[in-house]
Amino acid sequence: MKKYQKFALSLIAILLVIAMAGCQAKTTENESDSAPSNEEETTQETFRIAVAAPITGDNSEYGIGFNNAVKQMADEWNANGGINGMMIEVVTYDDKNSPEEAVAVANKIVNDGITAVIGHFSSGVSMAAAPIYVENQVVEISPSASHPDYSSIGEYIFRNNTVISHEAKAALDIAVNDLGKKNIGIVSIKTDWGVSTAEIVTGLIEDMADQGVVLTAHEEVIEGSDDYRPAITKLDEAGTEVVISVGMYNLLAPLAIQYKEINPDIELVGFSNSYSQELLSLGGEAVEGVAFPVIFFSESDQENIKTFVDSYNELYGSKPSALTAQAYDSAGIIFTAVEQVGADDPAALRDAVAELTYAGVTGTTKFDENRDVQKDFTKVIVKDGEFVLMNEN
Amino acid sequence: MKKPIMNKNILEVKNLSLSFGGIKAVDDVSFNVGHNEVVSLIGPNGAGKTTIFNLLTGFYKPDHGEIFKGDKKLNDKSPQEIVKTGISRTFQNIRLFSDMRVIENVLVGTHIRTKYSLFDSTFRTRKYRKEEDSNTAYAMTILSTLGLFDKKDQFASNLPYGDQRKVEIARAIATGAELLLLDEPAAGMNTNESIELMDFVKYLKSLGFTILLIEHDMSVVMNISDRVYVLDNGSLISEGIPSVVANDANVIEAYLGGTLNVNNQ
Amino acid sequence: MKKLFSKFDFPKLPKNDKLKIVFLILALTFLIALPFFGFSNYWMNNLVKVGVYIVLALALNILVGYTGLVSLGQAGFVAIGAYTMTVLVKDYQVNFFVSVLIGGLIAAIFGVLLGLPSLRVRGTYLTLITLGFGEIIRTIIIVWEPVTSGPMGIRNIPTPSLFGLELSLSNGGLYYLVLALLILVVLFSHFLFRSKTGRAFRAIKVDEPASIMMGINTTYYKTLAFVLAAVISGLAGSIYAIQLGYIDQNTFTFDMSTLILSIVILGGMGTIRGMFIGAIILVLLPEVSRALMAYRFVLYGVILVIMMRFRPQGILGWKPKKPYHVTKNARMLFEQGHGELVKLNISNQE
Amino acid sequence: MIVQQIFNGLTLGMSYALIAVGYSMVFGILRLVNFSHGAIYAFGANIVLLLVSLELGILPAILLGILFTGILGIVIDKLALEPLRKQNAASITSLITTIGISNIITNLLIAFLGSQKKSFPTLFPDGSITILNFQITYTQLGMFVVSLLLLVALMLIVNKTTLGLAMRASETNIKAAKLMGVNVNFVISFTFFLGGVSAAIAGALISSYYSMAYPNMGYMSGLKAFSAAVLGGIGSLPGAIIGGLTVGISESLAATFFGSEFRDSVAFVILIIVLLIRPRGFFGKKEIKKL
Repeated sequence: MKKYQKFALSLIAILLVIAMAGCQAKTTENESDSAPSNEEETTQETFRIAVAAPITGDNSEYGIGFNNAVKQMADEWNANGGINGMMIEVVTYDDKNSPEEAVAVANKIVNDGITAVIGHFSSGVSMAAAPIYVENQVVEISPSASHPDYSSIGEYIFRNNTVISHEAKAALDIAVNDLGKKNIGIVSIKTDWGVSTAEIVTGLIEDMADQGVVLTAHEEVIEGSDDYRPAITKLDEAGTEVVISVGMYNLLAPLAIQYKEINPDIELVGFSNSYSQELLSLGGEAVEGVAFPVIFFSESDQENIKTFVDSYNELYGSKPSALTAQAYDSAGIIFTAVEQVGADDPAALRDAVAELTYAGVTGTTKFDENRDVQKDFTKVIVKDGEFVLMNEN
Repeated sequence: MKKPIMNKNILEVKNLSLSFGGIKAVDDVSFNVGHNEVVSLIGPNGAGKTTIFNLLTGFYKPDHGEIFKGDKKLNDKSPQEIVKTGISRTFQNIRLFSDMRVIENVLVGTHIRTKYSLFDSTFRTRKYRKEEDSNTAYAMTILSTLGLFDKKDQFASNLPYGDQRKVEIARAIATGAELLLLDEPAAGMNTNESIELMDFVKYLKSLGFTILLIEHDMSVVMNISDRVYVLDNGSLISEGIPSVVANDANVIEAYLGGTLNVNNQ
Repeated sequence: MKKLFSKFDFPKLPKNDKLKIVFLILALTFLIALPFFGFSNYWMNNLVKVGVYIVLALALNILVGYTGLVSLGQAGFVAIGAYTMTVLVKDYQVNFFVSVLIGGLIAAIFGVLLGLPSLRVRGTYLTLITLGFGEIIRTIIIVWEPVTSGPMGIRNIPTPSLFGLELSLSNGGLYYLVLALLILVVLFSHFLFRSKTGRAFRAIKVDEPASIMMGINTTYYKTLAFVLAAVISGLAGSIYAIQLGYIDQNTFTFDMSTLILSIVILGGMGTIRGMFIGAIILVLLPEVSRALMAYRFVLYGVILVIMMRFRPQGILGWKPKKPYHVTKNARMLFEQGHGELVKLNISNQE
Repeated sequence: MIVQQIFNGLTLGMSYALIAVGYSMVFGILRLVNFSHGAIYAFGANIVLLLVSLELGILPAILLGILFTGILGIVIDKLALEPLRKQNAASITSLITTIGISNIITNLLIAFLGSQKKSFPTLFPDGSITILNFQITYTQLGMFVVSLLLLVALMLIVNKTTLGLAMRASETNIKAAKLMGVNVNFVISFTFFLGGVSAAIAGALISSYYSMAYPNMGYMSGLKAFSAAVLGGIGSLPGAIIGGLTVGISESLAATFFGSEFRDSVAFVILIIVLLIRPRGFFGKKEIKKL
């Protein structure tokens, strides 16, 4: 009998925990007025924007960055009386950077009656969720998705991040012209983004064959694996002088560390999504001299950038990465659009976003007919554990 | 049921030998069991009795010798095939399907005699219902014959020891076996229980079954066995009718002078 | 008319189970009516997901619950079903339902491949092989790019349509698709349990040597168990793919396999009812506790540990109390003294 | 190049071996696959990193971390597994429990430390020595030596001490050991302690080898290490080493000749083949078929 009492107790315990979990969910939803019931009247005095990004799991640092940036932008607007009096409410959804979760999250966002989303992080995940947003007229701006097909999924799908090809050109330009190397190796992560980017880079290298540029080796690695030595050994045997790392900082940093053990004077070039403080903390001395093209540079002396970086640093104790800055601007774009046309008509909101020309911390943003953006790149290099502009040395 | 030829033994074992890594577990053993006989294999623990059962049921393969069921040679048959020839066994340490009901245990026994396919059972075809019903009826018949009918819905693990023994036998019968190999059925029973069990064995004989019995306690089997084979260290040391065997010097030697009261009625 | 009915023996229940029938009917009507309560896509999505996992649990239940073979590679079968369906529909314009069946078939083939080792390997080692199988399938997905398009995954999986009616999430069609599969699998499991095959499975689970001695071809039945589990998982897999609209190798991880196993154990292995409660708890928990972020998987772990500690047989894992159901016909045969023992052995006595 | 790759593989393999011994020892005694061991290993690495960040100095931090992880091992056993043994539950019950535990540990780590990869201090001087035109970094060398020492130490404990004797006794027959007055529960706790310790050491070494640590690091390495343990013959320490090295080398060779995407499943392919040909692994004891 005692056993059954124990069992009953534990069962009750479980139920309590679940209930608590439920309540927790409820309360937070209420904070964010997402209970569909009181949606009607709430939409009058508050505008709710969703951040859908990895808050836990791989790449969570990016998702948290998005969330911070959007919150910051929202607070700035709210400080000035919100959007035409509407207070802004940021609702965060964790998609663990998994397509599976993203689909659930997207449905939940629609369910919660939210009409604008900043996210998702990776192209694959964004593209899994996008159809749901299109179907339900939710404006999605991804600050990071860079897969060519992403924005073509639907009218409501925007990308505030440059398409790979331009970035790839810029990266290659650093390798060949700034670093003056000809034997280029590629290490790419095996994700949709990594594979397509690697393809483009390879193509560009072939085009530069006349300048004597050669592709020594191309190694694909699984995202999240920690041991790149087999790949490095192969690259090194092939006489690579500069490695283009097609991946986030969590590829670039360990790659640099492990490569420099074998060949201290190897050069590495990254992509803008590896431009984040974590690169420095994780890579340490190894990432010294690593360069990449960015459309946002936190050390820049432009006024608006300074203020953004400083207040971000104040709020969250770190410097915003390029993608974070793009999230910040994306939020700004949504709010401005809402200011123009209000929040009640998603179609109008979508058109407003499409038409808008927005001057933000990542330069002037104007979506083209494919709902993509063009931006100019600045070249950044790591010097004495700091990011500095390349031409400034 | 095929008509057996009476003058032929139901089981015939010739020069059976098996050794594990040099140790001869069974050494050149020959014996036979006639129709509707109760034959006992006795001998001290470790004499190789259970090993012989494992050989008879195809669980082990003999190094030498031959095993015949009627005129079928069993040496290289799989356990499943051997069961089909009409031999079924029980185990020294009862091995019932504990989380199945008594009747289900017996129904498992009917497995090899059941013809219907997974398709039949999935779509509940006539064939399925016909066979399943007759099997169920058959199982119930066995249970009632062995006086277990009112326990048919209990779970095997909840039954008292003696009943579990009986269920195991019922399960063996359900395979359609005519030859039952009982491995120390009286093990772990007090005197009264084992006497009751021996009567039960007699009853089985009266039903027409042939029984090969393993026992290490001679006194138990003496009054029910038609014939007795005595094993020691894997080889036969004596055989014959109980009274003769009981007074055999070798046997007494093997039991280290263990007192043998033959006539315990 | 009567004749046609008599062909099939619908699960007949004793009188004292009238309530059960009523309950079943109510439950069924409830399930059918569910979409009309106007759930949002989000909740329809959750419902479908739960449905899929119940089916997956029922599949694994045949392995673990009936036959006692622990598999940690179920995700592999799900993946095979999902990818086969998707590729056939997308690249070869095969009809959805045909593709689903082919998916099940291919899963079955892998089921045989995975079942055969049970001839040599037992217990934990077999479990380990299934685990390896799951991981290898994932690698195949990554590597076989021409077909699976590798880590890019397959996007925009078309929603199937039946007689021109689209079976989408929003119109509840997908829900009914899952419900249909679920009902079929439940009936199958139910009928399987009361059959030669089911009994052979359960016998093997408790005591393999003893079942060999009962003349059961254990290798055959263990392989069969794997095949059945594989087919059902494969079928569920293709529906899951439809629901997600996107699949890649990370959809079918070790975590999925453990989730399915946890559902079976938590609900009560060997039972059908258990799979429902198990799936509802373990699938919906992360949803309702979304706000707990990382902690919701801590919670998931805690529940598993507590349950195993205090109720290892699972929430609904009790043994049936009502007597073994004997059909009228069987009882009649018995009373007529059909299959009398003496009749069986008379031959030996003459 | 192949030689170089084999060397990479050896170092990798050593790390697997270190994790594998944990699985091996526990399975040896309890016949239980401790699926939480991967998480314990991750815990070890992250706790060491945490302590390092508290400026305790590297060595004390590591020692403390090892101690904590060892204790964690005991706690897991006492809290979750011993009760199950008491009510001698089915092995599947314990299996699910360990899966649950692994969930708890990993996600608590994520909740408190965040899931991102964090830089882990290097324990060995940078640079490398070059022996006939292929390079071994000091880290690789250090890892190799330390792992070897640890494994030797473990073997001495198991084979030379009375406690080890008790462990082996419980391995061969837990009931008999009980009857012989061996305090089996203590032995088991001790085993879990050793498992935790070796996992923590593995965590520290491997993290410094890759110069990073993160909560999810135990997932794949855990699975691979376990297959390494089975490969070598679960329950045997030399087996764990051989198994680990086999997995490590074949993995980096596969990465070289087929490409990195194959590496994760090599371990399992080999495992399946070995299990089919020789179910008890390289060094496993043969179990006699009995009725």
